[in-house]
Amino acid sequence: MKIQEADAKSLLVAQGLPVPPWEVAHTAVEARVAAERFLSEGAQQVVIKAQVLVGGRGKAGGVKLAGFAEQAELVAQSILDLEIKGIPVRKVLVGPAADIVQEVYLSAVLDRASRKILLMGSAEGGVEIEQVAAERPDAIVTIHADPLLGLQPYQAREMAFRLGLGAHLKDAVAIATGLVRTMRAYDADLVEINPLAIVNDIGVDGLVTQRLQCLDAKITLDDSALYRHPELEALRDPDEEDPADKEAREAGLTFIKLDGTIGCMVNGAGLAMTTMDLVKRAGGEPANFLDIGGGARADKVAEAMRLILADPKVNAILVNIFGGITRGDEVAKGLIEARAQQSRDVPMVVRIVGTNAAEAAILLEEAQFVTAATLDDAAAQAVAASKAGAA
Amino acid sequence: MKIQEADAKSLLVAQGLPVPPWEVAHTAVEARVAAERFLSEGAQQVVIKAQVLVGGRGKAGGVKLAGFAEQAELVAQSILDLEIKGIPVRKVLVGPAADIVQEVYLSAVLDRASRKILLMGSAEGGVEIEQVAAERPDAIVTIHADPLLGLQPYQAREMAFRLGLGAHLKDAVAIATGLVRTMRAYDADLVEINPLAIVNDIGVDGLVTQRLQCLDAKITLDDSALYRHPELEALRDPDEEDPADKEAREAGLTFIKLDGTIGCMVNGAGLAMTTMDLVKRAGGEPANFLDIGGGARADKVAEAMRLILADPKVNAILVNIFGGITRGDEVAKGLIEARAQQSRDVPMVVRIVGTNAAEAAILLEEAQFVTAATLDDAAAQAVAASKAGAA
Amino acid sequence: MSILIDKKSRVVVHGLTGREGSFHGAAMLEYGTKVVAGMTPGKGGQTALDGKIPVFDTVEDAVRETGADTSCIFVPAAGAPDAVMEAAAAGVKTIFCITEGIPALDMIPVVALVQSAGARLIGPNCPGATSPGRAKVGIIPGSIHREGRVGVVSRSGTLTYEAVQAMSDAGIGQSTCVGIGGDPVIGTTFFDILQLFAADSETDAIVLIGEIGGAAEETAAAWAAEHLRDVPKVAFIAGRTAPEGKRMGHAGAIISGGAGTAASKVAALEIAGFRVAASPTELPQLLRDAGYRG
Amino acid sequence: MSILIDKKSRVVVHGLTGREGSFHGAAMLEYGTKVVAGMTPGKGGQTALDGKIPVFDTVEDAVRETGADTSCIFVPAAGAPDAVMEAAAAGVKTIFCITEGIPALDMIPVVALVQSAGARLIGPNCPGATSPGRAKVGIIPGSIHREGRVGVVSRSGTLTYEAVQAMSDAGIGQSTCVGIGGDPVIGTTFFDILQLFAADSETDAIVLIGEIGGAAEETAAAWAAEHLRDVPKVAFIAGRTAPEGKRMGHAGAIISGGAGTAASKVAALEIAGFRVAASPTELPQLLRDAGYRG
Repeated sequence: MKIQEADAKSLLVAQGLPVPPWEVAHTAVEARVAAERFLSEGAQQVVIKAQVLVGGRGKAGGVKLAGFAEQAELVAQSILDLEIKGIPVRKVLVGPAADIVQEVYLSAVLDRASRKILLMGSAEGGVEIEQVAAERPDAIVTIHADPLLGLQPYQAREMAFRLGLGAHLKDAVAIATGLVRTMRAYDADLVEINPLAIVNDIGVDGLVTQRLQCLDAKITLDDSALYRHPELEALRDPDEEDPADKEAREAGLTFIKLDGTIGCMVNGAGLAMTTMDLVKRAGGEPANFLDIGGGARADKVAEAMRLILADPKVNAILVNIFGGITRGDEVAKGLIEARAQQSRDVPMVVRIVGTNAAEAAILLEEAQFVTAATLDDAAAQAVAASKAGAA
Repeated sequence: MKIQEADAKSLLVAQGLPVPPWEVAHTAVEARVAAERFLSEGAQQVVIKAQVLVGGRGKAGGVKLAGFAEQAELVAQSILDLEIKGIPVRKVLVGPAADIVQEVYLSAVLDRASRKILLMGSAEGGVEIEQVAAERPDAIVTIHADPLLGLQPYQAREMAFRLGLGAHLKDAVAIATGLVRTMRAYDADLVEINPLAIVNDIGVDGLVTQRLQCLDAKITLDDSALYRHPELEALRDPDEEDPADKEAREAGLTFIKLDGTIGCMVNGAGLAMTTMDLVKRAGGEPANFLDIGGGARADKVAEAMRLILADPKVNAILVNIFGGITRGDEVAKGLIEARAQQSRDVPMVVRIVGTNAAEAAILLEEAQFVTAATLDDAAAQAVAASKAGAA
Repeated sequence: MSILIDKKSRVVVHGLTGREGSFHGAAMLEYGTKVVAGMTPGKGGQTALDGKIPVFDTVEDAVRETGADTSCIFVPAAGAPDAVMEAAAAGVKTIFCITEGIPALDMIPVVALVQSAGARLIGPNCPGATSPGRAKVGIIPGSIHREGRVGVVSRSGTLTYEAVQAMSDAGIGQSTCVGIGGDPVIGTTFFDILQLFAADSETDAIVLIGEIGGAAEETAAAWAAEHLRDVPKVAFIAGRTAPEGKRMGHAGAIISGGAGTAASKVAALEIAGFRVAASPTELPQLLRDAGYRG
Repeated sequence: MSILIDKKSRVVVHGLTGREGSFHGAAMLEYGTKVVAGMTPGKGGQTALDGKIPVFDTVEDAVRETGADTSCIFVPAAGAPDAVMEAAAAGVKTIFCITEGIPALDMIPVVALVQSAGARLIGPNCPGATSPGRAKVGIIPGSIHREGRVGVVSRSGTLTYEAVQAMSDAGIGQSTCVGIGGDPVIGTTFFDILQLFAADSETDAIVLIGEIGGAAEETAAAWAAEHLRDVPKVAFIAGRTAPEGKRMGHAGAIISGGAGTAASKVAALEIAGFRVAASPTELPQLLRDAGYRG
């Protein structure tokens, strides 16, 4: 689960990491009020950042500065009017603009290859790490936390020195250690600070000191671990979750909405992806990824059908079930039930093989479903039906 | 550092372990009041236990039952009048007497040999584990916690089954896990529950249920880790610490008072024990163990001397310094300074070898100290002086 | 020989008294697998599967009493990591963890401990393995298999069944089929399984079924290019149409930062000498094209 | 050969820029030890010991730049466990931890990690080791030694000096003197050191200096009885007069539950063929009595 920058920052603050203050504004007026506050507290400028769960905000014009409150309002409005990678901007983060001396990149990430937590840093902050990785892999410092004991202080020190943060050793160690602690505290797959910056800080006495601050934050949570962090469920952003995804989640289904016309209902994630791929290969466009899981019963099948049909673009349905744990006859019953109740009539191609496929075949034939023997066939038929429907 | 049963139970309660209620009473009247409370709350009897930091309370008559409040007062008084292994009983623990169905032994202990935490259990509870270990070692179940990950749930389950607590699996697992957690939370060397008991519990509805309870608790804390648990310093029992030990501790010296007449001042723990051993071998009795530590300076030496002389039984002093980090001349200066200020005149034999021994020898000769070249000699001379003083 | 499991494997099923454990335990037994023990804390002394299989409180007991050397774990996600560690500590050498939904960070120490115990973990979130005609451990339907000499390894469940069924229908049997699991942190990777197949005298060809996410297919491909040069090898990669940044059902199936795409995997496999199918149904023909005559 | 350290050992001193580190670092250098680096985070690039020794921010840097293979740790108790792990991770093979007062539980994972890294930890709370005429690491005064062929191992500091001085005065030199430390959890035990001495071609006799607490002397004695049968071996045990239940200065020196007494250790050593001295001054004569002619 991805969470917004502002929420990620809240988690970092809860773990004791240094993050400059911020406010979240849903309107330009709210943004102006927040800007007034930060400017009155001594900020020279404020930064206004689109809160969307996709990358590339900066390039899309979603991050801007403002020097006075009225400008903040105008800038906030311009950002709130944006749509970034198809996502309308519904809120912005407002905070004091930092006086940056030096920027680095630092993240803690679950590294599949080593099966360890990886602390990753680069002295080049503020740019996308993928770009640095591709262009100058030597510029990336990688340190694996011990799989049993976690990140050790000496490892955090080494990272600090290699990022050139030796002058801020204690703070850098606390931040590096804090990233891994944050990761473990919330079961995150990724905790990324980009940039982590040395900033000039003007004290009440007018003296400038330098210190480290986490200027941006990105956290991805492990969906499998959310059950033990019920408080994090509140960070799921309803603005950016498709209502269908949410319904599916609550029904125990895995559903991802796509742009096509052919609804897919499959058991198993790999087979569901394959079904989509074969629809595409046969010349169609899948409308969704939908895994009904192992052992799905009739009621789950009916709910899955409802979700698929809720998408008005869907004009054909492909059901592909390879029974293992899942019993084919249960799925067939669910389909029959679902069709009886369904809101609109859409052509459906059903393929059920594996456990209790024979029983399923009898049920489907009685109910006059269109069936297919192979997946390739099923995809071809569904695509044909979709094209016929569109014509 | 040893702590009293009542304090150990407080730590267990803080870690969520099931301990029956108790009160600490310093007088027989307080004990009666506590007994009244527990009897009025439904206890059939109360148990009154001497709070002393030595073993064998039961055999010494320090643990008794009482069936009514007046009896509790009498029993408490009789216990408060006891002296157990030389320690006067200054307080008692009063609690409801448990209706015990079955007793087992369970402890978590730092196991030096394996360099791991050892979970140790025996289906024979309520008796001294050393006795079980000596007589029927097979009756002891030992499970080592993983040195990196700690005790795992499956290990706790295994202990529960092997102690015959399968009917109370969940609670037994929580307790076993809790012992190790307690150990780590407070840096204990030992967390012992003896007995851990299945007790009959009469509910408000009069129904009897069985559950596990920690009826006794013994915890020994790691002195080296007390610096990071300042709150535990309050559990040090002033009633049972020799005032000299306390002064020494505060001065950064290691001092243990003994019964003899020859005060010993040595640098290094092994050498300090050896010095005591040689005093004994020469026919004398050491008055103390005293390690002034490495690199001790003149002021520390003076403080050490003050501590030794505070014991009126001391009638001779043996100073044995093998300079390594410690400089012999510094010790000599400290001795000269200390003698100038000392309250009473006691014969002293000084042996200083190693770093700066030559400089020390000159200082000591000028100040007319009695010196010795070998440790054996020094011990013999100190014993002779002590005997002459006693005669 | 086959890999991982065979007729001699002695299986203890963790959670045999539960719903999934008893269903699949019975199926394993029926397939001919030596299911020798069940493990459910608190049910030690009982029996399961119609009184045929003794149940123990601890894996240690099961190992001591029945000589179990293989674990099949059906316990819920919260307890599964502990179950794996218990099996490894009790001396079980091959541990299949079928459980899905285990938090990824939980598996990090488990994988490290299992390795240091000299055991092998398959999964979690995997369907298990079948050595056709010999034994099966896990949830793969026994009926789809055919005895033979092609090694199949996959990150997926039902997709594997699809591929295996296609092979069996085409008359191509399998030495062992292994599902390694779709989670980000798994005990045994494609690379490990290819090594085992390479050393197996009864495996003559390889089918690798991957999906988007991570770089495990690429790593395995690089090794295969060098060490399985003359072995017929084919592959299928699921997720060509998957959008970036979305988890496609499996916790590990996600394209992030442009990495882990189907295209990069297909390219790596083709460079390494794999023939890559566009549909699972093409796998048998591609095996023939690659020179497999079994 | 000597054990643990010799003329070729290249030593990095952790905390070389501190008070203790600089004092003992200078003494090591003066003794002829190859002190090649200091390690103090934040002081990388500086030099220590009058500009003779470069200081690094990390042990990894020190190892890479100077080829250090031996660590001598003088950092405070709160940071010492991390220092040991850093040394082991950087590839240092022999790690002396002089620091005292480290909480015992902190050392449990450290000892396990050092072992799995294939390194050896001596201590903590130990005086170090000297191979007379070759090198010394730690805080043992160099002046007390004499080159020779007796291996000395001890849990104590100044008591060791006493014993070694007595030997040197009597004309008996040492191959290596090792203080293994007085803490309950230490990296290297009597048993380990006896094994090293047994394999050392330049060690012809053994002096073991133990004290009350634990059972390490008994364990070592049992091994020596079998494997050092014909080697002259003598011992001394401190704490015959120590009361039960009190920590005698060293965290590990405590008799508890009647176990770890001097009497039990003396008995075990005598049964194993050690001659046990009543005073350190008797050690040279007992060595002669045991047949040592060096």
